[in-house]
Amino acid sequence: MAATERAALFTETACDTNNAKSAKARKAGCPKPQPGGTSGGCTFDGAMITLVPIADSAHIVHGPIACAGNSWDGRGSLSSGPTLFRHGFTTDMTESDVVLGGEQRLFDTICEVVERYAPPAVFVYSTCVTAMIGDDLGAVCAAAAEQTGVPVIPVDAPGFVGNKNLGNKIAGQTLLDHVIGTVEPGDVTDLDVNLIGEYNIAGELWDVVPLLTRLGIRVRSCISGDARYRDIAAAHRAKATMVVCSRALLGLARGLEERYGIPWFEGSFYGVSAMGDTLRGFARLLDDDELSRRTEELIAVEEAAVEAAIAPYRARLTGRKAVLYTGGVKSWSIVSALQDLGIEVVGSGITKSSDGDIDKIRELLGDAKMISEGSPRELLRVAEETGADILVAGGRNQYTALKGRLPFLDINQERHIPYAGYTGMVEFARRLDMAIASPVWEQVRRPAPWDLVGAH
Amino acid sequence: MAATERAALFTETACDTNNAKSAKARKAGCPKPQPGGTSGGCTFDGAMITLVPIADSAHIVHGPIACAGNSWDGRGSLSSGPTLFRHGFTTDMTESDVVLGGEQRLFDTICEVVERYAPPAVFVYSTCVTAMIGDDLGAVCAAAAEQTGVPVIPVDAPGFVGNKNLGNKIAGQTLLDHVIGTVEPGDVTDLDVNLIGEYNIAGELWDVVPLLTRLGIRVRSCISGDARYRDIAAAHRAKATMVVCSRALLGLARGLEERYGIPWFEGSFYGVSAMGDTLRGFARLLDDDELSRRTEELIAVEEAAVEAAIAPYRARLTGRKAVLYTGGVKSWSIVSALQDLGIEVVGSGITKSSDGDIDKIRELLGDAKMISEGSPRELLRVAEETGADILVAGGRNQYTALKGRLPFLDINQERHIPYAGYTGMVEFARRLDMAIASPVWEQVRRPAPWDLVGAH
Amino acid sequence: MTTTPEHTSAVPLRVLDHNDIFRDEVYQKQFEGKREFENAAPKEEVQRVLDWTRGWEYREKNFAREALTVNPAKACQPLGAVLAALGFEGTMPLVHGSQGCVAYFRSHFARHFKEPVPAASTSMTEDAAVFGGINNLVEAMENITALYKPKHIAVSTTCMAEVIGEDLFAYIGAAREQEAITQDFPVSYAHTPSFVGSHITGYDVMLKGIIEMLAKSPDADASKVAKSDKVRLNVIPGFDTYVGNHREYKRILELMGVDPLILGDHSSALDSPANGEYELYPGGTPLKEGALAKFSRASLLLQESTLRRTAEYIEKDWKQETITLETPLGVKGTDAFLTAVAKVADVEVPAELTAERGRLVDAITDSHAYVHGKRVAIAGDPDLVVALTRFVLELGMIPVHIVSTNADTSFKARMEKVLSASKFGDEATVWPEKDLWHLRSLVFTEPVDVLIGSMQLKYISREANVPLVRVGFPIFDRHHLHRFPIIGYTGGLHLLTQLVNTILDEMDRNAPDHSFDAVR
Amino acid sequence: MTTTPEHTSAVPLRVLDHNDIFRDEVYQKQFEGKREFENAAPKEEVQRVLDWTRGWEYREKNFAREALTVNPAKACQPLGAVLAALGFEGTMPLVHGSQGCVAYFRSHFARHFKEPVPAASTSMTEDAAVFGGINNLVEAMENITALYKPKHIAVSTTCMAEVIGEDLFAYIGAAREQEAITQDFPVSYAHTPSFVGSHITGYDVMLKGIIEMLAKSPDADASKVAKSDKVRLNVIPGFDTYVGNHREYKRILELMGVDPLILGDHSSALDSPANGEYELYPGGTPLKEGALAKFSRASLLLQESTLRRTAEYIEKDWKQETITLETPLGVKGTDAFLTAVAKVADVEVPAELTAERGRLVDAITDSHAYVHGKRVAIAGDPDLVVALTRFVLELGMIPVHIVSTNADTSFKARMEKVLSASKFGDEATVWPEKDLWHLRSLVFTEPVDVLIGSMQLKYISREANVPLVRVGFPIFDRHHLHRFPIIGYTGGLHLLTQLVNTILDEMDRNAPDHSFDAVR
Repeated sequence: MAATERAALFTETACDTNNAKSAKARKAGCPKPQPGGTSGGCTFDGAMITLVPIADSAHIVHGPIACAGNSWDGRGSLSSGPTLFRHGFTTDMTESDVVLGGEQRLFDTICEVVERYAPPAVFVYSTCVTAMIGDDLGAVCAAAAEQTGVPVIPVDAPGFVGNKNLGNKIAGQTLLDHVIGTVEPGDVTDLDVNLIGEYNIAGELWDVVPLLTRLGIRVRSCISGDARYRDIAAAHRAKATMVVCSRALLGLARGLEERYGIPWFEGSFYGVSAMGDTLRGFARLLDDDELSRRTEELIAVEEAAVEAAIAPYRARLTGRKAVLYTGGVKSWSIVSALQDLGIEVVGSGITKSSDGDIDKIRELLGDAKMISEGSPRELLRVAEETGADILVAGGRNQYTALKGRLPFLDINQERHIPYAGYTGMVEFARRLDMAIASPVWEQVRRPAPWDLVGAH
Repeated sequence: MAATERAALFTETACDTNNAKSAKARKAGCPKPQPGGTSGGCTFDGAMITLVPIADSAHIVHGPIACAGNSWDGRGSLSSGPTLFRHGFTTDMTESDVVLGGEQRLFDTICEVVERYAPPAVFVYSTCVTAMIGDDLGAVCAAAAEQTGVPVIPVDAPGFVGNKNLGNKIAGQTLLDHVIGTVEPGDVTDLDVNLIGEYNIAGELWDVVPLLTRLGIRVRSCISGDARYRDIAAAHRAKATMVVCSRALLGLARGLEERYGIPWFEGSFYGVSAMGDTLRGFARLLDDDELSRRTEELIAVEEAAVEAAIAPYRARLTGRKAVLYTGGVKSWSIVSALQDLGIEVVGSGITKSSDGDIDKIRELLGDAKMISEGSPRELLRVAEETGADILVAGGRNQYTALKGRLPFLDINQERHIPYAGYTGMVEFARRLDMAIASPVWEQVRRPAPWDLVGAH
Repeated sequence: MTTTPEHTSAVPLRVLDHNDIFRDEVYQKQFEGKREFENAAPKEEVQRVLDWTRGWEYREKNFAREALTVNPAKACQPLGAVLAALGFEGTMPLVHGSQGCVAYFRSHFARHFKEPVPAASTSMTEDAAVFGGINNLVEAMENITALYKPKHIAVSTTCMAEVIGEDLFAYIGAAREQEAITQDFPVSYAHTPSFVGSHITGYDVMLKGIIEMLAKSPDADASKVAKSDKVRLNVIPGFDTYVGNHREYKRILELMGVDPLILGDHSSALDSPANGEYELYPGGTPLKEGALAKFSRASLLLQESTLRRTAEYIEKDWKQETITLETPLGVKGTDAFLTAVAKVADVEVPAELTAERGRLVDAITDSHAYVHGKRVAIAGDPDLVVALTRFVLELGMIPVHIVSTNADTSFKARMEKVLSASKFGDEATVWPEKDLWHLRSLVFTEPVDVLIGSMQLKYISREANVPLVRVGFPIFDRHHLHRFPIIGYTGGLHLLTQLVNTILDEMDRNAPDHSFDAVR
Repeated sequence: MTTTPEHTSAVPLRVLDHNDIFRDEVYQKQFEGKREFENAAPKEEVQRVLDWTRGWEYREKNFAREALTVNPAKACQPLGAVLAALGFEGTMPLVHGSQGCVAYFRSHFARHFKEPVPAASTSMTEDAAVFGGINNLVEAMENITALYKPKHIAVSTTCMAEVIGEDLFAYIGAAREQEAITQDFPVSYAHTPSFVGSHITGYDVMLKGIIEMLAKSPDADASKVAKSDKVRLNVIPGFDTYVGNHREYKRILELMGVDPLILGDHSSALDSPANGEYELYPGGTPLKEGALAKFSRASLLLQESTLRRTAEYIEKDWKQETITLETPLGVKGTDAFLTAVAKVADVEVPAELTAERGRLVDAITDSHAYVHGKRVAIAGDPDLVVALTRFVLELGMIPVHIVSTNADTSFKARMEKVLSASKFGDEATVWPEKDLWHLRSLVFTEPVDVLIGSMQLKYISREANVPLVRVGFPIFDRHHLHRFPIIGYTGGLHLLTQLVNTILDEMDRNAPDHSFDAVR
């Protein structure tokens, strides 16, 4: 992908981040990583996050040991079947490959992978080095596909071109250009839908699909939690698309609409009200009165059940204060879910949120509580100032929070607990309650007795 | 059991220990425990060892916590089925029971056990205290049997009356008086046999029974490895008895002969030649030409196989020196087995051996190598003087040997490895080789480098 | 290149346990045959009854037991007395009674510590039961001094000796008169009938017997106290089978600038180096130091239930300050211990210990998500159970069943205090004097996630498929656990590591493939 | 009395992992549906292929792989460089390259150590790739000094920076000129291209870079060496993720009367107390002391393969005696270490360490029957694998497969020496440069009883049903193992305990009821 093509990804008209920007800001694209920064993944990482959950496919990292050696099998995206995606395949380039070029090695690697594992498709990821030495990823993939008879998809998202977000976008574009539309399914129904930006972290997709199934809605493809290559290749035959993680993959939803006329909406699986809106969203786009009726019925039943289940937790959580700093998930829906539980959100990080998200958060919280710097220190400072009871954030902040003796709930990709759907909401409440109620905190907050003023 | 009855056990005419004694020595009975001694179990322990392997029965210790609390489930006697024998049942007498007498408590306990576990029989063991305070064990057991309809067998072997050996004898007499002959089996064959004094340590009975089965011999009862109450109760219908552990239970074999006309012989399952003799012993007593023919065939086949299997071990073991100190097993057969493997037995403890055993050992080793004191120190001294490569002894000496950095093989009841039969012989060779060959010894025998003379 | 080896090794050193051997078809057939031969009940019926024994109805019947004790988790007084004796220099424990008792004690300790254990019996027989065991005791002393050359003999009794009311004091005097031992040879004694109390009682009275004898010996002379600018404190761990604890007490006190005197230090006797010699009496509290213990500034007693008589004696007879604390497990327990030491010795807690505390707290926060809310059953000696309960409450675990066969009536109140201090203690039920067969019913009717206790719980662990974290005594079936401390911040880290990794092991074991994760 | 509780707790705090959740029928049905929908191959066919991948034929194909690497057990140079930097006081590791690399390093270390890890990136982008990253480096330094106030920045590079040949020396000069940092602000650097070597190479060159910079700093002045009657020795553990090891090296040397200077002491940075503050740079080798390292009597280097360049530098530039030893695991390894220390520092080994040695030897004899003859596969960094192999040989275990993805060609000869010294080494085959997918083939074709290696082996462990003893890096899925030492006699006891109890666990797990024993 040429730099100009990548730039086009940032003029994404459906992206409210961009729409909200001035013309100049829009031209500058997404924010560039700051030298001296200590966090944030790269474009390569973003592309991997989006595509690796296609569980039956082989994912080959073309580059030196670094990118694969550091990253294989560290993700919480679960598969209900194939495990091939958990293998760390790499060309493990050496110095001589760097000097002489790695195309032949890549070609051989793809052929070996196909021969050994017979995957339905192979995804090949470029890295900083192979991009810089000019390996022609597209050409090698085409030749390997020709040779093996298996689709080989080039993912041209080297780390240096930008941040994780850009990697998500490139991954979406790659699916649109190389995968979607290549398989014609024989079992199309009127209630087939796509989910975009749902990675099935901790298997939480499995708390949502049964609800859709009860409504008669079938998930044609999920991009890409618990995904299979052929499902995604048939995504163009779905009747509606829901965008779960808005910031990264709006372009993909728009592409599906433009190319195949599939309408889309943004939703969230987190929180009672968001979940209701999401189910109604499907009914609206699928435009089926009977479905709408069923949807309202389901929502009424589920909301009553969830209300009863979370009541005891709410009783204990009401009046607690939380600082929120989410990564890839919809922060506004988490804010709303926390408020549902009676928790006061005393601060929310926004550096990873889209402008649309930020607007919604502002509505819920007001300006003062938006934290524009996401460093661990800043979060701890806010928590201390506000007397927060808990930090709800991504795993990277976990040990900082713990060092600061602050109760912590992991809301990011490394957690093992599903929070989606109605059952997930109950689990969320239960986990919040557990985290806050742990005697560990009372314990660790207390200094050693001999450090107390006036001790002995 | 009155003291006079117990004394009678020591005038055992079939006991070669006694036969070899002078009249005066015979009158004195088995050796008394020495005050200040540091080893050796009591009569209670001996009775438990013999009877507890009756796996489907409940074994109740009538006494304070001591005897049961210290002893439940510490034995290596295995059951292929029921596990009731592994439960530690006790009346757990308190001070008031001691003062007021424990009969009622015992009666209640027996009834509770029967009600809860529905065993085919209950064995009740007296202890020092209940014997001293005069609880009438026999009367309580009779009343409880009456009440419950289940046989309740009093085992009157309090610890203070003597050593472990006496406990074995009392147990044998108890079976003869209360159990054997109380069940008439419907499936008697001409080749039914009893094994006496085989406790199925580490399951080694299971290496022997298949050999007998191949000859058509059926083990009617094993006293009492992997035993069932009803099998033992029907032991009087066997056609021959083999005494495995001679010292303790000869009286039982003699009793079976006297009361039911069952001929008996002494044998051992340890070592190639002893095993052949044992199989021939059955054939001889069962007096069946066809069986004799089959026996010789089997021995020829097995000996050839075992010879081939142990040859490589013998090559490595030849010339090694061992000190032997066995507990309940036939020491002469172990001596012979060690010699079979090319190992020189440079010393053998004899304090636990019967006179007959000692004679056989003398034949094999000569007088000089008999160690008449069995203390750990003495064994280590002999081992050091003779430059022994290994100590083959019971588990109690294990940590002494290890402390002295001497390779050690456990030959006693706590081991987990079966050594009986032909396969056991191969295992014995393998284990000896392993124990001697462990690099641990070379390692631990070497002092710290800085303790070497002239180090740095 | 081929990677297929051309020949296999000629050395068939593969270890085959009988675990594997018995899986062979031939054995399987035998077992089946045996079942038929025994005319056993149909498997379905066996299963039905088994299931019934796991239910509430059976639980009620089980708890209605009055006369019968099944699988008691306690041993007898003289066993404890032997452990107390092993904590002193050159001491031979001598148990007055029939010889079998000592054989049990020695094998119990040998199996737990994997060490040879010296202990002798007076080998009382039937005659002695009738006429008294004075001759046995005298003869035993003579033989022991001749053969084993101890510096001190510690005599305890068995139930047998107690039933006939043996007078140890008089007998020991007789032994001196009959020159079985010299007039000044140190002998201490304790009456330890096993129909009263349990091994912890025996530990207590024997320890008291020993320090009382030492305190009355000629060495107990204030002028013999070495000059030092350090405060000396007595540390009395009690019936504590963790030799690592003894070393950790010493390390902690030395770090604090205190001179620790452990009374009953069996850490060398029961964890001696393999140096090619079999020493009968390695280490132990030196007798001369023990004699000076009454001149220490105070005594720290770390097992309240166990050490009652010892505490009372020190307080009344020595007029010494006694500080009885919960065994210092976990953060709070160790905090209290250090605070007490700092106060009584008038010293500061050094930065190194504060850092260790911080590291334990840090480790707890790292693991808390996995231990938090896990339901646990705890069984063992009362003092250990109290301290463990405090520790698991500190972690946010939920103690559900607490069983202590040898706890007395005061135990419930003590546990109540611990449990009511945490809302995680709400669910706990406390069962003094109950046995492991009661515990089985409790675990089956009200399931837990983890068992904590001795090796004796392994059968429940297996049957109920609940992992067991082995803590306490006896542990015959795992190695070296007793060599590490469980007290202090370091010990807390050991316990926490055992706990959390057992839970993580179990989580992995039960995980379906799709959630068998690399990150926990 | 009824023991049935009258009400159950109102607090539903029961922890349900998704392990359990997904066992529900509803999910089971979904999974089945999904399979059908995907038109997956029949289960029998899947099983057939799976079985085939476990056989010799597939093994041959697997080892014939040339281009493809599967599941490599190594990370890249800058990851090692970051660890080296974390071993020094107030040091911010700065990685020159695209920002993603640092994110990986931080999460790797955070998951292993359960600690926050400071590390910054120069965040090179596409422009930098074309025009050079000088501005990124200068800007990064400016931002870091402003925001994170380090005392020292340690710069390493990624492949990206190396491909375009970035000149760190010149860039750092530019940063000074442009006043991003002051003229005398300490900056060290190392070129660490990830297409050469692995994380251990990166550790080596970064460590060399740091000590070289310090040795040339104004603090490197012989007159600043504190007077002491103790000999100072440098201890260089290398890429050693056991923070317990660092403390144990210190403890051992101090016991020997030596003054240890650990170069690269990350034991505080990666195991800091939870004290309510988030400190960016806890502990580490003090920069001033590091500057004096060249005046120590000698340097002990404890990872031969890892520390080649550092050793060469110290020898040539400092003209200091360097003593390169195997990592001191087990009895012999520790013997050699203590002997070397005693010799070079002219001190005696104290009785306390001799006693520890004896206790480890004793523990080994206690456990030997269970570990002896067990077949083992070992994987990890070359130095660790060599030391572990020596240790298991010492126990009488049989190493069968030895895999080290990041070993170089000298590894085979080194292993050969270790293996040929014991007849238990006969069966071992040594596989430098092979990955964990090769190891899978080895384990399935030639089975073993135990795996020893990092968490990354857990998939093989599960698939082949062979227990894994976790040693090395990374270990994300068990807690606190890195907090205890594995070196020295104490570390040997820890390793032995892990090994033997894993084997005993497995034995119990596989035991049929009749041989599920209480005594092992």
